Amino acid sequence: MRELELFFGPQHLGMVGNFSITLKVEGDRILKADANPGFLHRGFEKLMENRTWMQNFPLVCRINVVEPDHMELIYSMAVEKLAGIEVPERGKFIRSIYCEMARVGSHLFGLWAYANMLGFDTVAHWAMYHRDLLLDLFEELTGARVYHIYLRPGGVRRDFPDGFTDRLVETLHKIGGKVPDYNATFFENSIFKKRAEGIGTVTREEAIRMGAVGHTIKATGMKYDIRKIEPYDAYDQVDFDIPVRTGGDAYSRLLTIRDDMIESVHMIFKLIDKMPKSGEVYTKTPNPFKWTIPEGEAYVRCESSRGELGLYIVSNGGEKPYRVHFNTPSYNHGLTVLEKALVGESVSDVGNIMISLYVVAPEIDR
Amino acid sequence: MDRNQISKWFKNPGKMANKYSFHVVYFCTGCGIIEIPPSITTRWDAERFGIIPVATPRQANLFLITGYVSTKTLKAIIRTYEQMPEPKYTVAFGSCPINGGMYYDSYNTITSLDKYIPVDGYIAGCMPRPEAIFIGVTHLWKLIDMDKADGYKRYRRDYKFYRANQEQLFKELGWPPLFKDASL
Amino acid sequence: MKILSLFISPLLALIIGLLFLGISRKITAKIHWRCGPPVYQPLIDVIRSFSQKSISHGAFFDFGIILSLSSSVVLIYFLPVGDLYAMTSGGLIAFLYLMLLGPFGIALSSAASGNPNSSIGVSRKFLLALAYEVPLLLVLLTVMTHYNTISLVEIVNIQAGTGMAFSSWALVLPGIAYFLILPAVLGVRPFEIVSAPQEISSGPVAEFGGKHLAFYTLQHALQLFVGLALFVNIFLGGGTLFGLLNPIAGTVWATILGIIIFLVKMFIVLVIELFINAVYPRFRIEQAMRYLWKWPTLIAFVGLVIVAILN
Amino acid sequence: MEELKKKLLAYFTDLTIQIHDDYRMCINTQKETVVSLLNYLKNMGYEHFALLSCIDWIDKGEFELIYILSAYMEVCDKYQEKEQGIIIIKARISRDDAKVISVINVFENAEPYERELHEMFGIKFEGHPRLTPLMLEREYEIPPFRKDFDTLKYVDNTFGKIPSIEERKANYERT
Amino acid sequence: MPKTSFLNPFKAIKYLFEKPQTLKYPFETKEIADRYRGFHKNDWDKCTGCGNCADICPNKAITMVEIPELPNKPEEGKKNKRPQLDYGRCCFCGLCVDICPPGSLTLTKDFLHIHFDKKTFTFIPKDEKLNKETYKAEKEYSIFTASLSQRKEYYDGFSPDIRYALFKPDRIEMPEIEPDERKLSFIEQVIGYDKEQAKEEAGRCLECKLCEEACPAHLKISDYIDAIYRDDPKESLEIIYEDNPIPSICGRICMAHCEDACSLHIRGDSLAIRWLKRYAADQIKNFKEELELKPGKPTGKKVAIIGAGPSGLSLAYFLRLQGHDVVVYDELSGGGGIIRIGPPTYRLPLDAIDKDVQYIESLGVKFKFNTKVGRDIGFEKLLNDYNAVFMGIGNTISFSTRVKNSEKCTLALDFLKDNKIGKQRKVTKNIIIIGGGNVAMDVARESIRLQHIQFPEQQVITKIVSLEGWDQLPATKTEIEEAKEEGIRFNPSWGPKEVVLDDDGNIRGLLCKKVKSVFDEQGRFSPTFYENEEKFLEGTMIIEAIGQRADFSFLPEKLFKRLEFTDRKKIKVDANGMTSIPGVFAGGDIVNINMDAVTAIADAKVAAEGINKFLNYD
Repeated sequence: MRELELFFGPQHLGMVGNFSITLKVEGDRILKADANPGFLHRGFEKLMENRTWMQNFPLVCRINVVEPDHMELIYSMAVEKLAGIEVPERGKFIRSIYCEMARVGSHLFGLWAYANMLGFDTVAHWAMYHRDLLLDLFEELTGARVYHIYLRPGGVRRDFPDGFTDRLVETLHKIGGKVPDYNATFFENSIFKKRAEGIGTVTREEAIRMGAVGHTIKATGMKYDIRKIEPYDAYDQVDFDIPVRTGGDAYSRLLTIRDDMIESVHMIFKLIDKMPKSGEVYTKTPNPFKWTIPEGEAYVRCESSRGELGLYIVSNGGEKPYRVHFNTPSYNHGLTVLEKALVGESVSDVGNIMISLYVVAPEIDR
Repeated sequence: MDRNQISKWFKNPGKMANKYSFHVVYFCTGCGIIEIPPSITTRWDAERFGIIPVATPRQANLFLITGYVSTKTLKAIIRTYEQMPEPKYTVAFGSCPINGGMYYDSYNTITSLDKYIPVDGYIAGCMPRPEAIFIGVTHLWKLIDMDKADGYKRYRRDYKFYRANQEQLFKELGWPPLFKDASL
Repeated sequence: MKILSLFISPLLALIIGLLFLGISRKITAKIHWRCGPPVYQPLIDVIRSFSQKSISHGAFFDFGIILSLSSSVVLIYFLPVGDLYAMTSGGLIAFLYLMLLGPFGIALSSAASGNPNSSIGVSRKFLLALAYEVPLLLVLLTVMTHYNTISLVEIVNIQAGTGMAFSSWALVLPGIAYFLILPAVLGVRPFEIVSAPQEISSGPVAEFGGKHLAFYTLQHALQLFVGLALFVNIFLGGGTLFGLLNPIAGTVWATILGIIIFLVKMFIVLVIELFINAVYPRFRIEQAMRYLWKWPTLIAFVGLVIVAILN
Repeated sequence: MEELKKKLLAYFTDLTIQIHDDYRMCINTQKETVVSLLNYLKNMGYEHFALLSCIDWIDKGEFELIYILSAYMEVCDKYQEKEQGIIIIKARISRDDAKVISVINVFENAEPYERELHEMFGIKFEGHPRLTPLMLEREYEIPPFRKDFDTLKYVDNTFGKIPSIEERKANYERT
Repeated sequence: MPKTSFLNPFKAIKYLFEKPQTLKYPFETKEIADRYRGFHKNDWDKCTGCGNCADICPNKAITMVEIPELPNKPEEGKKNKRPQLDYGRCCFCGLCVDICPPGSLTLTKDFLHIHFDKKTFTFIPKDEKLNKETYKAEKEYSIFTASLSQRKEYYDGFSPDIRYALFKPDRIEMPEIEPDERKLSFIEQVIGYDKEQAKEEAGRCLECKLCEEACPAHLKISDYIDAIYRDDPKESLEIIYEDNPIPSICGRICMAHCEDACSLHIRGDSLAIRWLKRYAADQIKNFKEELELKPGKPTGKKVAIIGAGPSGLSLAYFLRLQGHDVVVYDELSGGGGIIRIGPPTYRLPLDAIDKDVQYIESLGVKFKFNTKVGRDIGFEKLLNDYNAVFMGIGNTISFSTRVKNSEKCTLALDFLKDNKIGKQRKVTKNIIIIGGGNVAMDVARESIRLQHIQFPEQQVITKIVSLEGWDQLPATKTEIEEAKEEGIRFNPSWGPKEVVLDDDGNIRGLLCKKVKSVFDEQGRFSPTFYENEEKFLEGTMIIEAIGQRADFSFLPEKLFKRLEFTDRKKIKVDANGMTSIPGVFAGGDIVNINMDAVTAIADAKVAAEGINKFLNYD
C-alpha cells in the first residue's frame, strides 16, 4: 500500500474547532501525525499586554469559546492574588456554582462532539439541547449565552437574580432525569463500547511523561484534580469525589467525563445548600482608569473541564500586565498527547481520539 | 405555501431551491462556531428550513464565516470559498469580520473580511444568538429574491482585485487563479 | 403494460426514493426530539444541486456518476414492484452484478477527483461490499435453491401464489440473515462507513458538487428503493398481503393496490432500518467486516443447509 | 519544601531560592544549570512540566525563561499536608544572543512550548528536532511577542494598507 | 465498567412519540433574559458626554462625536458629545454601562441587526423619548424587520446599577470637628485628609475632565489629582501653580464649580476636588523650598496692582513669572483682600493666606500694605509711574436694607473684618441676621461662636431672616447644612419692614413682612410683599448681610466718568481685561458676576495676557 498524506481539517465536519492534523497514512493505519495549530491564533498574550487590568476582563474569556468561564476565573484569581483582593464568602459560592455549571455545559458540549464524531446524531442532539437549557440559565444570570463576562477580579459582576437557584435546580433535575436514557443509548451501547474501547490508549506512565492533565490522567486512575490539591473559591467547603477509571482509553475518558458531570451536578446542589443567603458578592476594585498592581508575579491554576488550567502573570507595577502566559490543558493534549496517541490507529478514529482527549483548538492557539 | 410562492417556484426553481436548501460549509473559522451546533440541533433545529451542515465545500452553497479570521484561516477560507459551486452566499458573523472586533490590534487577524472575499450579509453581535442566525437567513432569502445576494457574481467580476488583495497579504497564494479570464 | 412500466417504474422509484429520504429525515428528527425538515426537502435539495454550477474533474468523473445512475435505473427494470415490472427475464445473478455497477461508477468518479478522502471512501465501499456480499450471496443462493429459479419475477409470482407474506418457513433463517445485512446494503448506521462525513468528509462524494451531487442524490434515492424493494420482494411476498387481492386479481385496481401494499411493506422495513440508524454509532470498517462475516454469514449458511436438505 | 531547598542548595552551587507562603518556590539560576536542575527535580517527584514561558525584559536586554514544575499527586491531599508545591525556575539569557539548551530530553511535552517560544520570541533551542513554525503563517521581522514589536503599527501597516475593493477599483480606473 | 447491550439503545425510540422540544423560532419566540447584553441605548438627557465609556472600551468601539444641536454647557458638566458605537468592534461586555457615571447608557435586549452594508453597523444610540422613529411600540415591532433603526420600546436589558458600578460613588468623608464642639471656638472646622484618605479620594477620579472645562480658571484638575493618587503632592502642587497661585486659599474657600460639574455627582458624591487641592497645598510645608518656579527675565516694565485680593495676587504672580516688576498696594496689613476679612477664621485661617502671599512675595513681587490708594498715594501718580495699572479692589462696602431705624444695625463686612483682623466685637444673646447668602451664613456662624465665647453655658439665639425661600437661598447647601447643625434658626421668605427700637433707643427686634416673590418675570431682583402679613422677631442685635458694592472713591472724578459699566453694574472690560481707560485693567468681583476667588483668578489670567500684550505693544 502506498503512503498517503491526508489533511484532517481545518475544514472538516468531524473537527471541533479550527485545527488541523496532517496524517501520513498507509491504507487505514496512521504512520505519523503532525498537529498543525494556529488557525485561531490571535496573540492573546500580546493583546493583553496592551490593555489595562479591567479591559482584559472581557477579553480573556474569548480564549476558549467552549468554556469561557474558567478563563475568567483564572484571570480573576491571578489578579486577586497579585493585588491582594479578597472575595466575599457569597461571591466565592456563586463563583463555584457558576464554574460547575460551566463544567456541566462544557462536558455536554464534549458529549455532543464525541457522539457527532461517531455519527451518533441522536445523543448529540440531546446533549446539545440540554446544554442549551443551561445556556438559558447562563443568559439569565449573566446576560449572554456564550461569553458571560461574569467573574470579575474581586468577585462576580452581579448577584443571583431572584429565584435563580430554584430554576437552576429544576433545570439540573430535568437534565439529570435523562441520564438513564443517555446511559441506555450511549454509554451502555455495545457498539459505542466497541468503537471506543482500546482506542487512543494512554497509559499512566505515558500520561505523566507527556504532561497530561484532567480526564486524560483521571482515566488512568490518578486522582489529579486541582479542586482538591489546591482548593480555590468554595471547593474546600463541600465534599465531592473525583471519578476515575483505569482503562486509559477513549472509553474510560468518556465515562470519566460522564461521572464528572454527574458529580458536578451533585456539587451544585451541595453548594446551593451551603451558600450564605445574602451578603456582598464582590469587593470593589480600584478605579479602572487608575488601577495599578504592584510589581510581582503569580502562577495560579484551577481545574477546568479539560484539566489543569494555569496562568502565569507578571506585573511591573503598571496599569497593564507585563506578561501573561496561559497554560491550557489542550496545549499538552493537542500537541503532545494527540500526536503520540494517533500513531498506529485507524483513520476512522482520528476525530474519535481527538475529541476524547477533548482538544479545544482556540485554547491551544490563544 | 401560497399561490405566489408556487408561481415563483415555476418561474425560477433554481433560485427558490437555493433559498430553501442552504447547505452550510462546516468550517469553524472562529468562535462563532459555538452557536452553530445549538442552531442545527434540537433546540433551534435549522433543518426546518433545510439548513444542514455538509462535509465538503463542493456540496455547499452557504458559507458562514463564524467570527474572527486569522491570516492562516483566511487562506483556508479563500480556498474553501473558491471550491464552492455557484451560486454561493457568504454570511459573516459578529463584530470581527466587520471591523476587527476584539482583535482590532492583533497582528494575526485581519480587520475586515470583504477585502478578500465578498460578503452578502453581516450579523451583528458577539456572538450572534441562534435567533440572529435564523433572522439572518430570512434576510438572505429576501436578498436572493431581490437578486441582491450577488457576492459570487461580484467575486467573478472583481476577481482581479480580490486576487490582488489576497496576494498583497500572502505574497504566495499557492494555487492558480480561479478565473483565467477575469477582467474588469 | 410493459411499455408503460418502462416509464413508470423508474419515475415511481425516484419519487418514492426521494420521499423515503425525506421521511427518513423527518423520522430521524423526531427521534432527535425535534421537528425536522419538510418531507419534500430532498427534492428541493436535488433541484438546488441541479441549479448549481458543478466543477468537473475530467471525463471519467462525469462518466462514473452517469454510469452509476443509469445502472440504478436499469436495476429498477429488473425489479418487480407488485405487478409492475418491465423485464421478466432478468435473473438474480444479473441483478447482483448490476448492483455492484453503481458503486463502481461512483468509484470511477472518485478516482478521477483525486481526493484522498474519496479514495479511502471507495476502498471502504469495496471492503464493505466484499463483507456483505458473502452473506447476501448465500441468502440469494438459498432463495434460488428453494424456488428453483433465478428469475426475480418468478420468485415474486410464486410467492404471490402462496399468498403468504413470509413466503416459506424455510426461508426464515435466510430472511433474518438478510435483515441483519440490510443496514449494510442500504448504508445506514452502524454501517454508514462509506460516506462517514465526520471521518472522511463524505468519502466518495467529497468532490461532488452541483449536478454531480444531484445525480448522486438521485442515485442514492434509487439505491434506497432498490435495497428495500429487493428485501420486500424476496422475503415479504412483494405486493401481496395474505391473498387479500386474489378476488380482484388481474384488474387495474389490483395492480395499484398491490403497489400500495408493496410500498407500505417497504416503508415498514425503512422505519425499522431508521430505528437502527438512530440508536447506533457507526462501526469501524474492520469491525463491520468482522460482524458481517460472523453472524449473518453463519445464519445464512445454516439456512442454506436447511433448504438444501429440504429440497 | 524547606527540606528540598536545603538539598538543592547542597547539590547546586549557583541557585538563589525563595519560598513564598502559598507553596511556590522560586529558583533563580543560570541557563547552563537548567537541564540538570530539571532532571534533579524530576527525580524528586516534580514530574509535571506545567509551563515554559519567557519574559522580555527589554530594559535590561534579557529574556527570562520560566520553567514551572509541579507534582502529580496520587491521592488528593492538599499541598499543605503533602509539603509539595509549585516550583518556578527562572534563568536569564541575553536578548541579542538568545540561545538555550532544549529540555525535551527531560520533559517530552516541552516540545511545543519551545517551538512556540522560538516562534514568538526568536529564542533558539539547541537540540530541538523541529523548530518549525507552529502558529504563525506570516513571517515577522521582529518576533511578535517581543516588547519592541508594536502591534498597532504592524496592523496599520499590514491590514490597514490593503485597500477595499472599491478603493482598488477607483485607483485602477484612475491610472 | 457498565454492562453494555445491543437492545437497550432502542429505548431511544420512545422519543419518536414525544413532543418535539424544538422552539419553532421565527414563529415562536423566546423571552430574552432581563440582563441581556444587546445593543446600546443612551439617555441623551442624562448623558453628560464625559467620554468614560470611550475610555474604558477595550476595543475602541466607542468614539465621542459632537452633536451640534445639543447645548454645550461645560459649567453644568454637560458636553455636547455623545458616544457613537461601532458594532464592528463592540463585544457587548457592558463595561461601558458599569462605568457610565450618570447611568445613561443601557444595554437593551435588542440584538438583531443584519445588513449587507458595513456602514450601518456604526450607530449613535439614543433613547426612546428622543427617537420615536427608531423605537417601535410592541405591536409595530417585528423580528423580521428588527435592526438598529427599528427597535422595541422599553426593552432594557443589562442596566446600570450603582451597587455594581466600576467607580466608587461615595466620597471619602472629610473629617470635621463636630458641630457642638466647633461652635464654641474659631478653630478650623475642616481637619483635612490624611495621606490614605487623599489617595483613596483621588483614586475615584475618572479623568473625564468635565471639571476642567467647568472651572473658570481651567485648572488641570485631573492631572493634579492623578499626581496625588500617585502620592506625589509636590508634582500636584506644581501643576496647580501653573494656573492657580493661591492653592491654600482656594483649597479652602473655592466655590468649587468643578465639583458641580463632576460626572460622579449625578448618581453619587462628586469628587472632593477642593479638599484634594488643599491636601496638596498642606502637604508642602514650605513652598519656597520645594517648588522650583523662577521669575522670568526682567523686562523693565512696571505694573501697579491695587488690591491684594485673589485677582491681584494671581496677576502679580503671573506677571512676575513673565519678568515684570510688580507692586501691589493694599490698605490692609496683609495680603488677601476681601479674602482676608471675609471668610471667618474657622474656614480660612490667616496662616493659609499668608502662606500663599509669602510665596508670591518670595518670587519678587513687592507688597505695599497699609497703603490705600487715593488716601496714601494718588491714582494718577500710579498711572504716571507705572506702565499699567490693575484694579482688583473687590466689593468692600456692605449694603444696608435702609428700612426704618436701620442705621442702628451692624454691617456684615465691618463685623467680619473686626472679628478676623481687629478686635472681637461684643455681641448680644439674641442676634438677627438679614440675608440668605454665604456672607450671611458666615456672619451667622461667626456670631453664634462669639455668643458661645462671650456667654458660655448660656442660652443664645441666632436667627436668619431672608427674602428667599428654602429652595432659593443663594448660600451653598453645605453652608446651610452646617449652619443648621450649629443651631442657627432660619426664617426664610420674610422681608424686613422695620427695626423696632425700645424706649432707650436700643434694638428690640425686627418687624418682618411676608414675601410674595423675590424675582420679577425677567428674573431680576425685585421683591414684592404681602404688606398685611407681619411677624415680629425678637433680637437685640441686627446684622445686615444683603450684599456688597465696590468703593471707587479713590478714583479721581474725571477718570471715574470715563469708566464704563455694564447694565449689571460691573466694570466693562474687553477681551484683554482692559477697561475703557487705556492702561487700566480690572478684574475680580468688580468685573465678573460670580464674585468668587477662582473667577478672580480667571480674570487675572486674562488680564495678565492682556497686560503682556499691552506692554509689548508699547
